[in-house]
Amino acid sequence: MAATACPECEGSVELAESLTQNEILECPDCLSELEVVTTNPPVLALAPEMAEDWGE
Amino acid sequence: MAATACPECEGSVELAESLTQNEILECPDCLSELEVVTTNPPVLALAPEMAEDWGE
Amino acid sequence: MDGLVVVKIGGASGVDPDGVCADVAALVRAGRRVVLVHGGSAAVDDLAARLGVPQRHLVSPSGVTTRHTDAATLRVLQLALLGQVRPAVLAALGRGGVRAVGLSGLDANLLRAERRAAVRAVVDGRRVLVRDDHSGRITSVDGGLLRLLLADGVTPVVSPPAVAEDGLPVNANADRVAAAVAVELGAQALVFLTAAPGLLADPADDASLLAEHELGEDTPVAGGGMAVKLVAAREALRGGVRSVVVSDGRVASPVGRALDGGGTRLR
Amino acid sequence: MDGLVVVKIGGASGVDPDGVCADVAALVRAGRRVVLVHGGSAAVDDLAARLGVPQRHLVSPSGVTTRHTDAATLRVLQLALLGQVRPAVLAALGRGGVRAVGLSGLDANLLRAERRAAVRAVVDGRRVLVRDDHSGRITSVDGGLLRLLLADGVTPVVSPPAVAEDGLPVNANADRVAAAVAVELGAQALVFLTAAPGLLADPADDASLLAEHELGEDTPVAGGGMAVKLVAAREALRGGVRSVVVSDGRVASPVGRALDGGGTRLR
Ligand SMILES: [Zn+2]
Ligand SMILES: [Zn+2]
Repeated sequence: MAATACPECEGSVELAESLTQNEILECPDCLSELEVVTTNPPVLALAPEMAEDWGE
Repeated sequence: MAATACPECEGSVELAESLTQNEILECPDCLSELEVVTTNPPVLALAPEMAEDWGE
Repeated sequence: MDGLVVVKIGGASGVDPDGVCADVAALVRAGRRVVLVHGGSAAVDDLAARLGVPQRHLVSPSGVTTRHTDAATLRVLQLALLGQVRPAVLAALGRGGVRAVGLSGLDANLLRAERRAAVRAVVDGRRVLVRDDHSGRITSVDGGLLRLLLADGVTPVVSPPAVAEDGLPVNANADRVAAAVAVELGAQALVFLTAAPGLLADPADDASLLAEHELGEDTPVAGGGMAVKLVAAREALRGGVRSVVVSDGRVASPVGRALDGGGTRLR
Repeated sequence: MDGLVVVKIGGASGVDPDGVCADVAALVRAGRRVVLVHGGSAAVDDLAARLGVPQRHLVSPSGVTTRHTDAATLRVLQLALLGQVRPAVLAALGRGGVRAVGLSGLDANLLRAERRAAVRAVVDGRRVLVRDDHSGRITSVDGGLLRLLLADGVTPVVSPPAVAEDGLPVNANADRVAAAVAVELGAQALVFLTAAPGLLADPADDASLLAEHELGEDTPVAGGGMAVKLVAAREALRGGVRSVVVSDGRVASPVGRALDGGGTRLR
């Protein structure tokens, strides 16, 4: 399983075989939410913080 | 060629082999505009008078 | 605004807009001031199918499902709401003798919204950020335009979309639009007409209608459209609207009945 | 209304609505009062093709061609004009800082029309009465609603359809809607923006632009949309509109240019 560095704490984040664009992962070290910005090569960025707000 | 009576003057109006619904004919006697209201049997009625008024 | 009623009619099948419009017309003739707000998800789905525009839905991490408004769907939504549902409502009101004027968020920027630039959703079991969603949350309503028209005897008919900071349209939930309009105008009552008798203790039993429901209590029916209605109801109540009712849109005189104690009053 | 300009923008390809809206926005910011009227036949044709609704045309006994607005086409027309063309115009004006409000004939019965219950046409060489055409001739414009909005600083954007005696929508030619609005409001000027420099002595030669043209003289170009514009221009002039201009909608500042002597002034 591949891994890459957390952009927040530089800890190691393991990556599944198949990544999806815009998927959200959690850093096991700092618990940051990370967005998959590109899949090949895998690049992670801190996901924007947002309140959940729904309704069509 | 078939013929039918003009609803206005009761003169004879000749009918083409193939009539079209809502077609306009002219009575040769009284010059009324006549609308084909049904085709089988052919029934004629006085066409409504209207100014031409166009524009999409 | 004293005696003003905001009525939200849905797009669900079963609710007859002509019947609602006839009832609204009777209220207006009797001197009530009314603002009508409509959605039209069934019309959007139908037109999307005719145009071959695939419809996707987003499931929030907490399980709420909403329409994924991508660029093509936003165009279909405007076609269906502004070019089909609203003209039918306006014509029905006009036949009832009501001077009704349709307004969407694009008219004089009536409804301003903050676009959700990224929406957290669960797709195929994975948490993702959806970045092509053109929907947003209402941030302000131009009450001045509505008051100008109401004072002239006009009944406004308000539709999504709203307009975002960049001047482009964004989808907005019509229930929450209705709540925002009711709050801005200081409405006396906000009525949500649905294809159900109101809030039911047992969703399978129409006879289990709750006459009242305190928001924050365990909500018996949290699924689908009702959940968003409860969110909108809370916004309206917090904003000072005295009476918020979810009531049956399928009966005769649906608005009159809702104002006379029909349906479920939310607190 | 002193200084009021009614601007008709067409749906023909080549005229950029964003450019026109930016120009209108500049005029409004400079203190001009403007009413915009739009059609959108290209958008109707396009949407009809996408929805598989066949489009037919009627040829009058004297050779004028118009759209046959059967029931399905009337629905497509409302979708395209009210759900696509108008929202784009409103959004463009909003981005230019203009408070614009869209109104069709269905809004407070703004545009009343007499439906043509039967239209004389030539089909396959035969004279017939077409009885399923949903179009009509404007009989009145509710100037009160337009004046209310204009006095509040709002720029009305007016679209077909109109509403018939039975409260149902009917197609109405947007050029003639513009003329009727200009007459009702006592507009100072009526500007028709087209995808041509104006009226040309030789249709093949853009340099043959006529600066002025007296209606009733032999009209050099009687074909297609220009013929109806001349009918509409006559209605406006007879109704007291001082300046009626057909001008190029494809250039920069198209309205400003038309008001400054561009295009063809009709008398
Ligand atoms: Zn980390
Ligand atoms: Zn005869």
